Amino acid sequence: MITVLFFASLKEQLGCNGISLSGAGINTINDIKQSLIADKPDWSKWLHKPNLLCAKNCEVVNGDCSVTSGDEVAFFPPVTGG
Amino acid sequence: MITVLFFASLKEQLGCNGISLSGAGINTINDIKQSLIADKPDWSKWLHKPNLLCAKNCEVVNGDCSVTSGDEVAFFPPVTGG
Amino acid sequence: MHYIEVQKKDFNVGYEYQQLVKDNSSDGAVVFFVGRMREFNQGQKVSALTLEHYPGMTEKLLAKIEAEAQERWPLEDSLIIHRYGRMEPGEQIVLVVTASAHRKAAFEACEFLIDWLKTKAPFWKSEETAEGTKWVEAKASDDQAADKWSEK
Amino acid sequence: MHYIEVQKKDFNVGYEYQQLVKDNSSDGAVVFFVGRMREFNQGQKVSALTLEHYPGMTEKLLAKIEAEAQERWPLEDSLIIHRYGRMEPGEQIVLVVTASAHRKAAFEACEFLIDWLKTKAPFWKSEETAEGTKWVEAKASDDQAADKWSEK
Repeated sequence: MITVLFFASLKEQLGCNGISLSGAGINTINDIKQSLIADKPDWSKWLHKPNLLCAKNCEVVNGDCSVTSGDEVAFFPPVTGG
Repeated sequence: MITVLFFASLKEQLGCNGISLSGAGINTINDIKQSLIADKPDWSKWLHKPNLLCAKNCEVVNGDCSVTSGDEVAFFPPVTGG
Repeated sequence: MHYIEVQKKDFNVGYEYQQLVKDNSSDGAVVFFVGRMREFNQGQKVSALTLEHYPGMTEKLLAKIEAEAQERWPLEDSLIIHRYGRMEPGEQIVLVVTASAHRKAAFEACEFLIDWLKTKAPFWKSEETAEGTKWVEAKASDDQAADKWSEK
Repeated sequence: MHYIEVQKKDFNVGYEYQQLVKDNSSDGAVVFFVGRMREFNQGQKVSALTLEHYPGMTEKLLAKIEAEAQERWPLEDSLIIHRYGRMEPGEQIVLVVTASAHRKAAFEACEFLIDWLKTKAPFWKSEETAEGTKWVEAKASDDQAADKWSEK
């Protein structure tokens, strides 16, 4: 299982706080995006935004970063600070 | 009358917090020093220290600054701040 | 003492100060920063601000930046309390306290931490104005303030 | 609010902060500096510090420097409380608070005021150590800290 979280404006755009994926066929962050879009095509617009950030287990990573079962992956817009 | 005040190490060196002068024959800060030294010759050493500062009515001034009756004049070493 | 808290509830500045300095006579300089919710932002009246964060990641990054401040400056004590949730004008948002034997270190470390918190910490702001509620975009001037520390 | 106090008695940081910010929702940034008596100065253990000042002149110069800070930075509020008399390690000596809409102004003004207070304010320190009580000489590094502000 891979836990996927969404924050801030992205969470509102998707209308979803987060989702759990089985992990089958998922090797990278980009695979997660493809899997989500395969299931919900209207998410494509939001998940392909160029300034979208991603963290794996609380560390910011790139789209080609590997993921394995048990990881927590989060997608969010640029932070605006406290 | 001119009020003369001494602070910090100078006060201890002179063994005196302050003194009142009649003002007769006193036109400048330097006149005050001379008048004090005429009265107490052993103050000369302390009142002639090159880094000694002087204020008239709470404003720092030079030795040739004029003084008149009613003024408050203070002598003190360089400040060390709070 | 080095302390980090990300919390919804308000904090008491006087209490936090007392906790920090008690039984401590080596810190000659204590610098505090309190960030408060302003009624106006860029000329527009804001009736409330909501800060969302990523629980877990926030604490991890705050601990990292606090450790970095301790490496750069001789800090005896440091404290970061950052709130999340909905806040109204005048409410306290963030407290940073740094304590050192000397004031220059305490000032620089405090400014370093708050510059980072205000720009790089994983928070997202939404503002309630007469025009509705909207997400705030990242500001370039804030990034510059944080960037000055990477030149050192 | 712009406030100055030179006093013998201690002050309460939390109380002063509350007074400063109450009913105020325009100050986004509040910076405090608390200067405390250190147990060690230049490697030597100091059991007590006595600050002497020139009553009247101190208040006059503090008001002047506070006015200068207000001219240089957009300060909503500023507060200076400076103690005199005998103090022991850990005791509070001075409090400077600056509040502004933006943090940069609040930090700079606070640092400007404390640099001045620590070097140019008409106070004289005497320290009690194992070797006896002696007057402290003016420090060159402090003067440099205050001088950086005259370059602006």
